[in-house]
Amino acid sequence: MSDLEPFRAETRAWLEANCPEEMRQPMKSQSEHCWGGRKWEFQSEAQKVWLERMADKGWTAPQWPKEYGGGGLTPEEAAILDEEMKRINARTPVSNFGFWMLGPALLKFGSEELKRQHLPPICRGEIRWCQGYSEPNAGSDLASLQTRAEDKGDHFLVNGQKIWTSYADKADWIFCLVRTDPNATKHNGISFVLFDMESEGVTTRPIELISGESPFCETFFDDVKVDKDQVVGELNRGWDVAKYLLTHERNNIGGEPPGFLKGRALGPLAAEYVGTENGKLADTALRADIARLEIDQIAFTALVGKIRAEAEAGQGVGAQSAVLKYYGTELNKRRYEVMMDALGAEGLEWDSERTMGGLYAREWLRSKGNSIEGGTSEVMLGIVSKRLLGLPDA
Amino acid sequence: MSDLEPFRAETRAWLEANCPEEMRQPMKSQSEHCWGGRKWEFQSEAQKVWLERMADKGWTAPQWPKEYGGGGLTPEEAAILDEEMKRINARTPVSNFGFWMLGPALLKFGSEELKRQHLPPICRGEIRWCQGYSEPNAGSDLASLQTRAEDKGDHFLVNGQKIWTSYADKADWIFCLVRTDPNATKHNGISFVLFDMESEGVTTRPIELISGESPFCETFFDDVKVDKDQVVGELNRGWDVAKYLLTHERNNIGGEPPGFLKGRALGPLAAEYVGTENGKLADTALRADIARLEIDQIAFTALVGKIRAEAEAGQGVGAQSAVLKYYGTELNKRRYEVMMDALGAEGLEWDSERTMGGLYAREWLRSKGNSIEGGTSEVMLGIVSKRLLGLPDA
Amino acid sequence: MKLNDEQQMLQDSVARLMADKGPVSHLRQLRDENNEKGYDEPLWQAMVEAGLTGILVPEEHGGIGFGLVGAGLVAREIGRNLSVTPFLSSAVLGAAALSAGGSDAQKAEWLPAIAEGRAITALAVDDGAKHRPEAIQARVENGTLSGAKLLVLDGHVADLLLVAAQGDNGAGLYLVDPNAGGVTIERTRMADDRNAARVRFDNAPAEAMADGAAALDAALRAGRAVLAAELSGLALEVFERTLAYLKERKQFGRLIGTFQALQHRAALLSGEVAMSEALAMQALDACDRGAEDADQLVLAAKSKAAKVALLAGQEGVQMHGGIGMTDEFDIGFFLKRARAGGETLGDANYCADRFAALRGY
Amino acid sequence: MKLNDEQQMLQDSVARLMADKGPVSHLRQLRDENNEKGYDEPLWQAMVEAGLTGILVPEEHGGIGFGLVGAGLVAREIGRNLSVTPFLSSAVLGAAALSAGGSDAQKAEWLPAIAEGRAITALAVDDGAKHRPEAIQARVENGTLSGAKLLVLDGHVADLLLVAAQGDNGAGLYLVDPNAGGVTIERTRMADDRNAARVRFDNAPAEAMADGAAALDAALRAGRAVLAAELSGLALEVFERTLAYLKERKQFGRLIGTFQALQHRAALLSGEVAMSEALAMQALDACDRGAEDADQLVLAAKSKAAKVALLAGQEGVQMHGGIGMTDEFDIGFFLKRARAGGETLGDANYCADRFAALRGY
Repeated sequence: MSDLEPFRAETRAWLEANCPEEMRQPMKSQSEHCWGGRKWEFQSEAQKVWLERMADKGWTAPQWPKEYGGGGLTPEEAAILDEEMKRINARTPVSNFGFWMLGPALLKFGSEELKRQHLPPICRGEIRWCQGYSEPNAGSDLASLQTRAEDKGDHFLVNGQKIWTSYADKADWIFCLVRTDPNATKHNGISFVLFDMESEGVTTRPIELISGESPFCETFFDDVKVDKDQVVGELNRGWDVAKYLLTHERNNIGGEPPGFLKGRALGPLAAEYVGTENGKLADTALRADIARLEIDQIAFTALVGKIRAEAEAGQGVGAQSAVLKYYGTELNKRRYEVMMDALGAEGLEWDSERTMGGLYAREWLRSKGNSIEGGTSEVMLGIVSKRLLGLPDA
Repeated sequence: MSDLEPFRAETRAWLEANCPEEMRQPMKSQSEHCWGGRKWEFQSEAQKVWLERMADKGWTAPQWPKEYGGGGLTPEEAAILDEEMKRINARTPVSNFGFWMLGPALLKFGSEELKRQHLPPICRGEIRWCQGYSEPNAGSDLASLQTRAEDKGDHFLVNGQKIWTSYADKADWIFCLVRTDPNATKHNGISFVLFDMESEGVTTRPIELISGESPFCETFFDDVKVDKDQVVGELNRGWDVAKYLLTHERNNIGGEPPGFLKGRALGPLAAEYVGTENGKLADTALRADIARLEIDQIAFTALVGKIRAEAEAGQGVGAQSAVLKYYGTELNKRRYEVMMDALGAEGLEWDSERTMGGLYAREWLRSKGNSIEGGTSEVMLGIVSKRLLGLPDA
Repeated sequence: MKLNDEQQMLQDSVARLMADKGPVSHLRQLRDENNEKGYDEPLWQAMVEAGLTGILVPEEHGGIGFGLVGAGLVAREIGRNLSVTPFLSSAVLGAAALSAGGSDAQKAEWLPAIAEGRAITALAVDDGAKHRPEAIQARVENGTLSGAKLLVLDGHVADLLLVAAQGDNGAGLYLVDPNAGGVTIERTRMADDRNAARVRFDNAPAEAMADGAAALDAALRAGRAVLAAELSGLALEVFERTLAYLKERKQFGRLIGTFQALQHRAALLSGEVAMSEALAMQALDACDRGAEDADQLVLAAKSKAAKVALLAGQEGVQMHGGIGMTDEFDIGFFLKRARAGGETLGDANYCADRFAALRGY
Repeated sequence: MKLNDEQQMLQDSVARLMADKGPVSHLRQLRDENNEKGYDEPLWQAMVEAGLTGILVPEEHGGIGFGLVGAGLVAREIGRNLSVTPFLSSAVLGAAALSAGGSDAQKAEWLPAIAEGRAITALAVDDGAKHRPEAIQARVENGTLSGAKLLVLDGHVADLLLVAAQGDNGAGLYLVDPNAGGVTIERTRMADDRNAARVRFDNAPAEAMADGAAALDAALRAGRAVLAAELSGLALEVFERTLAYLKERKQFGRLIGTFQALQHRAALLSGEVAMSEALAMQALDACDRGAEDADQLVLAAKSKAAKVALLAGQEGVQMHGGIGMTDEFDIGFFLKRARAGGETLGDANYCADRFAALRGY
């Protein structure tokens, strides 16, 4: 490891010199996150400068190859960069579905042309991506999707409707599952295509959630023209790409959730509201609930660590990602329930200043979606029982 | 109600005069229960006298018709008898599967001859019955039973094996499900037959449970001759009788379980072992568990009361019995788990005198069977979802 | 227990009334228009006309004296429809408090006004975010009250505040005119879109009750028992809507209600809902009968109902999937109300804690 | 964490050893013959030969100093096979206590004897039915110990008792010769058919340790961490046996493992088992590394493992149905051991309570 010390020293020095003071302050809320994209309006000069400097280093996507705008770092180097950023509380300069999802898919399945076209703008925060997967009648049963792309010789004509498209109204491009062969069996005949959200025939409508936010949209495609070279992977083999990304997405779950509870211990929080007796929370049932929850969280974190270590050792994550997705989201829901128990009436205020605009209740409600989006808990348990445990179909 | 007061007064006076003092003491353990039957050895003269006197009144089966040896009481009168017996802690004079199961089946499905033959000896505690339902490959899926009764003209010849036959080694007669038409579909072709356990070809082998007791047997039938007039209900329609009895059996679950925990509050018990702080159990998690359990028990008792009240009002219990069976047994298991948490190491001693021969651990282990016998919890949930909620089959 | 004919008739008529005049869509509308009063006035008028505001008020004071079982039956339908009225605040908490602890003059002044819908009362108990009536902070000295209260339901539309405060003889309720000097009312919109307020008292004039402690006890007992019924009704409604969805939504080429894992969870939920309902009715009945174990039963019922309503809301959202997460769909309103109603007058943990204390452990 | 090559080799060899020489059938046989010693002597000899008795003993005292991760790997296989030996009592509790708090002379006398299998030690901590080491009742005065202990594992076969008692400087461990005057040992057969004893001390001669408090702490930490690994192994074994049964048992004309409700429960159980295992290993590793949060991790691991092992036992019996209730079948042994092991050195609640205390709430 000691041969990485020069890298650490350089990185530390560079960050010290280049990360603006404002970008070292913890975010007050998620609204301070930099998403990037054509429509992005920087919230401060510091946010803009920070993005530019990091993009120049390729460190907005540290492990992507340099030729596509990434940093070309090894996993060990990337871990050091991460540690050094955390050391000074440096914010993530930019992040969106281009980094989390499309990038990994392109790197694995994309043609050289597609990589060169799409990866550098992602790295520079110039293009913001959204994901077009679910449809009103294809939720858990994603493979039954009906949005179709007709081959019109020099282009596809896309018609259909997507739902749960995250920030479709704010994104520039979409990666989208479409049916290119209506006669093939369900999982075949699907392709993974890319197109500009400003294309003619694309409309979006935000969906208001029970938390009051609208991070998702319904998205309608009416005779949208899509270039035929914008297919990732093979034509009609888009399901492979989708599955890879779903696993990838689930694997990313399991860290700490963002939001109010990030890094916050429930015990002291509860003590403020329910008081203590002899140093123990006065609400004995709440005390038991918090202790059991925290123990489960620590156990989950241990499992995440183990699975990741095995994955790095080349055993891969695979269906284990379903275990992580299931427990990560269920634990997060439990955390918010316990938080609400602790906060009492104050947790229920919806728009008061003292609750930061009803932050507690809104995050509690938002957490309910965790076990639905990205594959429901029920689907995860199905994957575990079939693929990990080998239980037979009926 | 006031016209029942004379009955109450008479009953009270009769019990006062006739119930021996020894039969008014709470049983120290279940082993003091009087099962009756040919092989029964009375544990005391009082036990014998009490049975005879009650049988003479017909009060061993208070609501059965007088002509079959019962008391001919109305439900209201039977309730009064029950109350008056409880008032002086009078023990049940005799009880076995003849009362709980066969009697109700005969009264509903049996011919006049069968009723006259079998009910009076049950009432007098002369014949003890056991139940032949489950088989090694027909547990939850009871209707797939394979024990067959071949029609040999003047008699049936029964061959096969039963399992979980309660006290088959101690019983005199068995009511038994056998396949009389091997060509019929699964639920048809089953008959409900009665025969003497001393018939040639019947052997029994007690099964030792994890609790160390052996209340159940494996029972083998090797060319057992059974009279053709010993079929309850129609030939090949035994499934109707079995279903009726299963519902009846489940409906009887839901009261307090017998054994150590009967009538014992967990809070004070736990306080002895885990101590208190400021009047609260020192183990805060255990305190929360007990409170939540007791609340669930009270809620369950309320539901039992409601369902029974509706049943008496003629709405019937039906599939509701599955709800009662499920929650009654699951709650009982939880009670024993919490009890074990409270008792600590002492609860785990297996044969010491101070633990009454490992009573705690043995009852805890025995309780695990509650959610298996008489229809598993999984089968109960299936009945609820299909028959009460109307959820469709796959 | 089983409903008698009179109670059954009440339940049927209230069920029709709430479904007709107080459906969930009214709650949504009140929210969307940010309605100033924050409750469903036409429904409230209809309830006044039906005599429901006098359900706990003795006949001599112009009520129908139907008892807590009656109030619980009304609350059950409120729970099913998420109807928004000051029923709990005024007809339950106000009537129970005044009946139990008011002087003859106070009863004569306020009970008929409550029964006839001329007055709305609001109960102010909680000094902090958690319900802790054993440790009331607000104080009355020389006839004036000082302190701060929150979760004062319908506080901003009330004609009379019933405020829990420490006085010379311990804690009890006091009557405070919301328009008097020293009273500052801040409406707080809650997650369940119900009326609540934070109220400050700075030497506000406060009128003692004949027995303020009894009034507080009676209000808490009645309120918790009635909330248990409301939450049970809510849980039943969520369950039934979810069950219907299981029979209608298809995925993987089949109705999702054919999936056994969901079937078993639905069966479990149905049992929990049935137990919550049965216990709530038993607790209400025990109060009406003055049974010895009424307090234990009420605490158990409120604790159980809070848990079950929340579970129903959680399962309701999860089984509806994405659509359940949208504001456009009603299920979220039930989840929000489950939590808010569960918190009101003591959450599941609080009630279980008090229950344990009553049972001596 | 991930095992290194040396640890992986250890795990593989111990797995073979236990499966060969310490299977569940041995436990059954010991029970049925009411074996006087109550442990599997041939297995114990094999473990001595393999050096496993010295796994925590430093090399200078004749051990292999493999650390707690190593001990946990052994315990994991003990859990999978329900192997019956004094490994926990002697090789873990005894070695940890003496290493941490023994004087040079005590170490020189006992550690080689433990490593070479010449001596078995037993730890006597609990004065009452629940583990409460913060409130030790037994006392040492003028070099003699008085008090009563229970759940003294392997107490009736021990060559040395390590007894927790209050002395001049608070609570700590003392060495007591089981054959000395004033010591009365009553073997108590436990539900899991393991050796345990009740031991009375009436002015029994007791030898102080160099640091008895450190010895007690070290023994409890090591014991809990190793028990967490044993219980995790037990849970894994029950789960795997149950999973196999789901793939083999037919009812209603199909494998019961095709029923989705059971599939989901199996999936949940597999996750719980995996978490329990991962946490146990992390806790053991934290102890070996002397990590700051080692105590928290150990308490969490023991609490979690106790819960998961019990859950696995419960689900194991339930999913096996009637056969699972029979003594003839092995699954019940696992359920019994899950509870007994869960209780030993602090049950799930106790460990969660201490965990909460360490985290300040």
